[in-house]
Amino acid sequence: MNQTKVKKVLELKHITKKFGDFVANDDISLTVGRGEIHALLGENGAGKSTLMNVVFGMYQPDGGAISVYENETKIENPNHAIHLGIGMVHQHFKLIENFTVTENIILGMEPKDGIRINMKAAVKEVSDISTKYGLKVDPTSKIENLPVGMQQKVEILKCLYRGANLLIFDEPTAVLTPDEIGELLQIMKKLVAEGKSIILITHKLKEIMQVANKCTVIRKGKFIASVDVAETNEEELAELMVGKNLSREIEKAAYNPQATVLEIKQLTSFSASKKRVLDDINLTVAAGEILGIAGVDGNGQSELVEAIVKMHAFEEGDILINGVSVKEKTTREIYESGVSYVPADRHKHGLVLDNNIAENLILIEYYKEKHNQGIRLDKVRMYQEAREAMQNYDIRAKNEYTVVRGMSGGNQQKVILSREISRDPKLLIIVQPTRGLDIGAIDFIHRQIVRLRDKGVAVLLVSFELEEILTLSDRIAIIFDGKIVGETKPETTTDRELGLMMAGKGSGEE
Amino acid sequence: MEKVKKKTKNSNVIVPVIAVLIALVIGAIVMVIGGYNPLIAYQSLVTKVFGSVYDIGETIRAIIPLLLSGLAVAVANKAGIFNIGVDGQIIMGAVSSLLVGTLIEMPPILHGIVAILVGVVAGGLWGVLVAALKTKFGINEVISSIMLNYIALYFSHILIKNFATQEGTQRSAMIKESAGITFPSLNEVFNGARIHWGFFLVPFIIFAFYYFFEKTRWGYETKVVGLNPNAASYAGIRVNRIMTRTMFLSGALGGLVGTLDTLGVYGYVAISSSTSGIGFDGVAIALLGGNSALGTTLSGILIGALNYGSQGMQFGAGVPSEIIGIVISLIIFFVAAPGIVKAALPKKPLHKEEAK
Amino acid sequence: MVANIISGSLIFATALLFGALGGMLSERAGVTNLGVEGFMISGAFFSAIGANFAESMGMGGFSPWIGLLSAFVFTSLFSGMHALATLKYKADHVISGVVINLLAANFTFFLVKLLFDGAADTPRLRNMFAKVNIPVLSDIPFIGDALFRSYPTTYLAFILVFAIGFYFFRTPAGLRLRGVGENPGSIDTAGINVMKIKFWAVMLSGSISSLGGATIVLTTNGNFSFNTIAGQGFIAIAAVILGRWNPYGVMMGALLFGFAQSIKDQIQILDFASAIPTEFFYMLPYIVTLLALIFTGRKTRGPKALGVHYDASVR
Amino acid sequence: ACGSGGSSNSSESGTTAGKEFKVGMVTDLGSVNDKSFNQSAWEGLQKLQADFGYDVKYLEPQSDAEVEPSLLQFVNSGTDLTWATAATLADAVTNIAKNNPDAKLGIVDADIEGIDNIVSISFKENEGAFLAGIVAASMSETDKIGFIGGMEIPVIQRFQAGFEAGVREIKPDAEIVVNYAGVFNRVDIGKSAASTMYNDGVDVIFHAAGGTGNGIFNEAQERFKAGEKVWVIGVDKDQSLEFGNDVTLTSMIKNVDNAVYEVSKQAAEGEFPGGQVVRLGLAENGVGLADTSDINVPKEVLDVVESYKEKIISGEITVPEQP
Ligand SMILES: Nc1ncnc2c1ncn2[C@@H]1O[C@H](COP(=O)(O)OP(=O)(O)OP(=O)(O)O)[C@@H](O)[C@H]1O
Ligand SMILES: Nc1ncnc2c1ncn2[C@@H]1O[C@H](COP(=O)(O)OP(=O)(O)OP(=O)(O)O)[C@@H](O)[C@H]1O
Ligand SMILES: [Mg+2]
Ligand SMILES: [Mg+2]
Repeated sequence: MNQTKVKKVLELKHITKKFGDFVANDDISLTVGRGEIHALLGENGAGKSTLMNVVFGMYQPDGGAISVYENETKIENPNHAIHLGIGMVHQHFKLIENFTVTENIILGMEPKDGIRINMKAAVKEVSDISTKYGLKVDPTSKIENLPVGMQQKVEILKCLYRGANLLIFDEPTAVLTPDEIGELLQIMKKLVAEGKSIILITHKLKEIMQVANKCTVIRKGKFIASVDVAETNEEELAELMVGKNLSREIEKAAYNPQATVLEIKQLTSFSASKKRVLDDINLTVAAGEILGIAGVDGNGQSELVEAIVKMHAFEEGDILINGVSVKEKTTREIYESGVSYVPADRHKHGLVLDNNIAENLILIEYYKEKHNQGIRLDKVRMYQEAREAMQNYDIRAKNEYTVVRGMSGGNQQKVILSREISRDPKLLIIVQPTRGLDIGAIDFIHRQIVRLRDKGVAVLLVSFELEEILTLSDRIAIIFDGKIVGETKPETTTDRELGLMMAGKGSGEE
Repeated sequence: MEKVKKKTKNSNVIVPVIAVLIALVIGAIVMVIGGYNPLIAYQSLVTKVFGSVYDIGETIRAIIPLLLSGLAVAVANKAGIFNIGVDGQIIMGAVSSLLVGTLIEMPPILHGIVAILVGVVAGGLWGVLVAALKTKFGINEVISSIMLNYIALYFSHILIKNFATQEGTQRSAMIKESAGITFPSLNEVFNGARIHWGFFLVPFIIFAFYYFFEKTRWGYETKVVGLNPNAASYAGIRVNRIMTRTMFLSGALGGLVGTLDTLGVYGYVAISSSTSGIGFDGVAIALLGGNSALGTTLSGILIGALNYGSQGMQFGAGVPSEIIGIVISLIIFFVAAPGIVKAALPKKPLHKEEAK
Repeated sequence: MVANIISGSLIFATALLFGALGGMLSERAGVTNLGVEGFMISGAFFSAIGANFAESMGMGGFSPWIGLLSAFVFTSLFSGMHALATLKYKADHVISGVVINLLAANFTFFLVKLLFDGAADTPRLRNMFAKVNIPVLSDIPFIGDALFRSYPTTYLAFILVFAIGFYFFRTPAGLRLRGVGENPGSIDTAGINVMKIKFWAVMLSGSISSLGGATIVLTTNGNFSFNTIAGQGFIAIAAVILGRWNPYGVMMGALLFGFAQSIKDQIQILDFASAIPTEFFYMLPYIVTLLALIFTGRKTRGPKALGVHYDASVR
Repeated sequence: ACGSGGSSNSSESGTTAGKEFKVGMVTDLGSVNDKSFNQSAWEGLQKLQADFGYDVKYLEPQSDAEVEPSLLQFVNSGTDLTWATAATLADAVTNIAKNNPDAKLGIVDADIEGIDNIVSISFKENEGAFLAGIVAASMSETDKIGFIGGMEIPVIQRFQAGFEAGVREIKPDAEIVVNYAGVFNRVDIGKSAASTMYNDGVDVIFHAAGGTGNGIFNEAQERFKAGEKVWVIGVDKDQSLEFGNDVTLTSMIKNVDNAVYEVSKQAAEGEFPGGQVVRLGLAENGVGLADTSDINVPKEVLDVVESYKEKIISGEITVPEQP
């Protein structure tokens, strides 16, 4: 088989995959050609990841066939897929955090010296590949010390190290900063120029327009269309994806800030290892405005937000909510003073995955009188309110007894959002509210945020997505290395300008 | 160890029943191999458990500590803490109630109540020590509770030797009669079986356990802490405080075990060179019962009865009591891995015959 | 006297070290191992049986080695159960460990009664391991007495520490094993069979732990009875946690216990000792451990995927 | 197959025909084959069966709480005499005896006085240990002598007291090193304790530490093989039978089997010594040194032992019970 001559690198024919009675992939076909970037588009839960897991040998299809290099093949397991030249970058990175970059990359194909790993050779090989493809990483640093963007490069290097010719990227940009996204798209172009092929799953239409050659759209497990990207536009793709016309404009009332709700004064704090993580931060958020915090992940955002709710201790400065310092207060008392907080990590903080929807909805206020009758929780009311919340916030699940773990990310996020909004906050702190969600869900959540702001709630929005910051914020503060390095307004700035500031003022590129 | 959760819960009623049956059959096979008669053995087991009012009373008496110990482990599990230190908490409960029962003069009944309370609190505080080591110093509860078990054991010896010695014996002095918590009249009805206050306390505790975890906000927050401590602290729940409180409750149940046995069964505390092991049985019982009130109760009853009945097997059929130990471990094994039971069953289950 | 303490510490530490190394191995592969006690009981039992058999075959001084080997081989009965339950049938690791402990105890006691006519212990071995003096080294003043006059099993245990250290941190297989305990998904997507690694780790875990039980029988006890192993398996688990799942750390943990245990005898023969309640000396090893944890402690982080069932289709 | 009498709820298959004398025995938490007390008592019962065809049976309770039900199992199944073979069972025996005035019970190693249906057998360990002390002191070359006890409890302290008194009698200046292991069942701890003592210059160790004591023999044997000469004095039974004569100097024995045998026989003959405490010391041949002592102990020493034995029996010497 001469792999360089064939045109079709991968062909999926009528793939069907069921989970029990549920059909996740229903008769899906698509073809990926050599040197092609093939986008895969679909709502949350449409079946994209499932389909790719079938290609990578993690799942066996219940029907249909797969051809690799025009040979029909049953892909037994990931090992088999790797041998066939398929590599996959999973959305949730499959990296071992306390291993080094090199150790992660060589796993399974370790260069040997007798019975030992030849670590020198490994490090050299890794740096060779990384220079060849322009994926700069330090082969000896530990994964846990690397920012996400770097981690992703490691994932790509893993595939390349294994000689992958077809790379599958499952939502690679969801966690990246604008700069990193730009860089990644460049890398992809470089890879296809080298003769590799790519399948790209993303919810961001702009990216598809930028790099993809073809785009296959699936909806609720079914194949909808395969289109040439050159012959389509964002609106058409969005419509194919959700099956109806989406208005993408969000209407905002005129900017009308009122009294200051949140005031942060000279806030300084240190990490456990005595590193200065917040450095003299001064910020205010007024009622009726959205302050966006732009910045690359890991520059102090989470500490800042957690300091406000007393999950992170701070040493100097003060935080006032409606003029009252949080210093002497507990997390619960801060919430009681009118703060709602949507955390960045819904699985780690926002939800108790093994509890059901109703139980998650009372997570913050379960102890309050309204939820209790004497010493017992008022479960009748709890489930009643859950039913209402599910309707008001379009939470899609079988019923209010559904355990949250099995729900899609978007619906999980809606559970948190409805809980936090229904508490009638004066200050809403919301971090990465739409990470990994599809357009429909994003739109819904954005509208909810704006609605609150219009109602006079002070909103502190932290996001790594510039687009999100730009569409929602009234004012934007840029955080870098624990400091606020600039403040601006969305009308008077651009992606590029913001990007530079987020990278620490200097030039983003070297 | 963090994930002790409710994994056994998915198994329906069928699996445990079949697990028990298979385990008994395997036990029988082992007996045959060993040259014993399994029929007589099982018959004597049943006789021993149900054979007379005395035995019924004693069976319940044997069940009580195991069941309570299971609940003690289950309580901690709910908050994500793996308490294998119940043995130590039992000792602390026992020795504290003993001291109250021997050193202090009080009117009957009141004396018993006070002794129980002191024992329960002592066990609880011993549990709190585990929580404190965990929350203050980040020490894994498995290590600390193992260490504390031994420390409690020898500490109790010091206490007994210094404050409640009984010359010439390997045990403490007897508690004062006023501290006893038996029902002399009921004991007579049960032909001398050691019926004590625990018989009436335990149903109440089972219900309280159920009510606490299924109905109250305190149960709710405890379970949140157990399922996701990060989410709990995000929600403003003071995780350390809940863990401490839960370990108090868990230790208190352990303390109660020691208290009831001391005041209601023995009347003394023995100077023994090892811990009772009831706490470890409790781990098995809680896990078998899926940490729920009902499950733990049922598994406590089952294991307690089998344990007690095993003496009958030895008497009636000469079968070593280890056989029952084997049967018990197999039951737990099969319930924990229901796949094995299902694999062992004929492919088409019973329904088929009924359908025909 | 210091040399005595060190030499005593080594001997007490040996059994714990085997138990702990075994426990660590399986936990590093993500399978919680609360069954160390059971594995040690099994090891003690089978080593007694094996050595006895070898004696009866006239193998004399070689029979302890047969005992060691029997422990290693036959304990796979129990480690196989643990592997089957946790890996194939997805039983909770902790429950399975508890079952192993219960089953090993009851099964071996039952067999002893059955095989030896109702006896409570196996017949006394005539041939046990004798201390071996390492030539030259054992003649070094002080150090020789402290370190180089010991049982073969002690040397074996400490060699094993370094062997496992080498395996963990220098070989491909070790890299993969550690990876499995941290993030099996990563290993799986690298095309490596996760279950196979876990399976062998659990199997070896049982066998290595069993050597701890065998050590007790073959160096100190000379036979197996129902209290030959009385909680040492749990102390071994404590040593694993104390040593943070690192072979060298585990070694230090086991040595700490050994030290605390042997110092008790040394102190007790001193004159002032009579003023202190004896029980205090019994508590000493456990108090020392707690103090060690308090001062070195803080967060002990185990392998990240410890106790979690791996299933490629669950994220 | 249930009994014919009606009151019996025994499910055993044997005969309940009436004539046969039935003796039961409940062990402490050890096993009946513990090479010590339980076993010795059981051997006494087995001898009864061999000699007179009595029906004998035992139960091994698994926890303290099971002791009473086990005793009752015998009592209720019409057993004529039920033995409890340890001091720890005394409370249970007293209880059962009070509630079942028709039952006959016996207890070994405890003093229960004044209850008509209980006979107690107890031993003057201090007297036997005194003789062991004489031997130890006479044989020691280093004049450093060890005692290792299981737990620091009154019975064991009696051993210690007698032993120390015996040693002092011969060598008032000898150093006596005492170690309490804290457990009766940890061989490794016994071994380590012995190792420490031998290293310290002790050359004779007397133990009263149950299974823990096995470790002392193991340590001594190891040293013997390495060419060192050290001694152990065994306890309860003639331990040279198990551990050989290389290291076993002598053993201080308690004749449990004889005592049980004799008292059971009396009961069968209708002369049950109820309410009494049969206290067995040197005079009653309840304690003493093992017959095999002459293998390692020279005749001169044994003669000295014999002379002290007579002085104790005659009351000329009273052996202390407290160290
Ligand atoms: N292991 C599984 N068991 C049962 N159902 C599953 C499983 N994995 C996925 N599903 C179901 O299959 C459907 C498709 O899931 P998939 O992960 O492929 O969606 P997706 O298109 O990747 O969504 P997203 O955009 O959120 O990544 C979902 O509705 C989900 O409920
Ligand atoms: N165990 C499961 N059972 C049922 N559905 C599941 C399960 N796990 C995930 N899903 C479904 O898979 C879909 C994707 O979920 P989610 O967005 O959280 O994962 P993802 O981020 O897309 O993961 P991936 O890296 O595979 O793309 C959701 O619709 C969710 O309902
Ligand atoms: Mg997906
Ligand atoms: Mg997704």
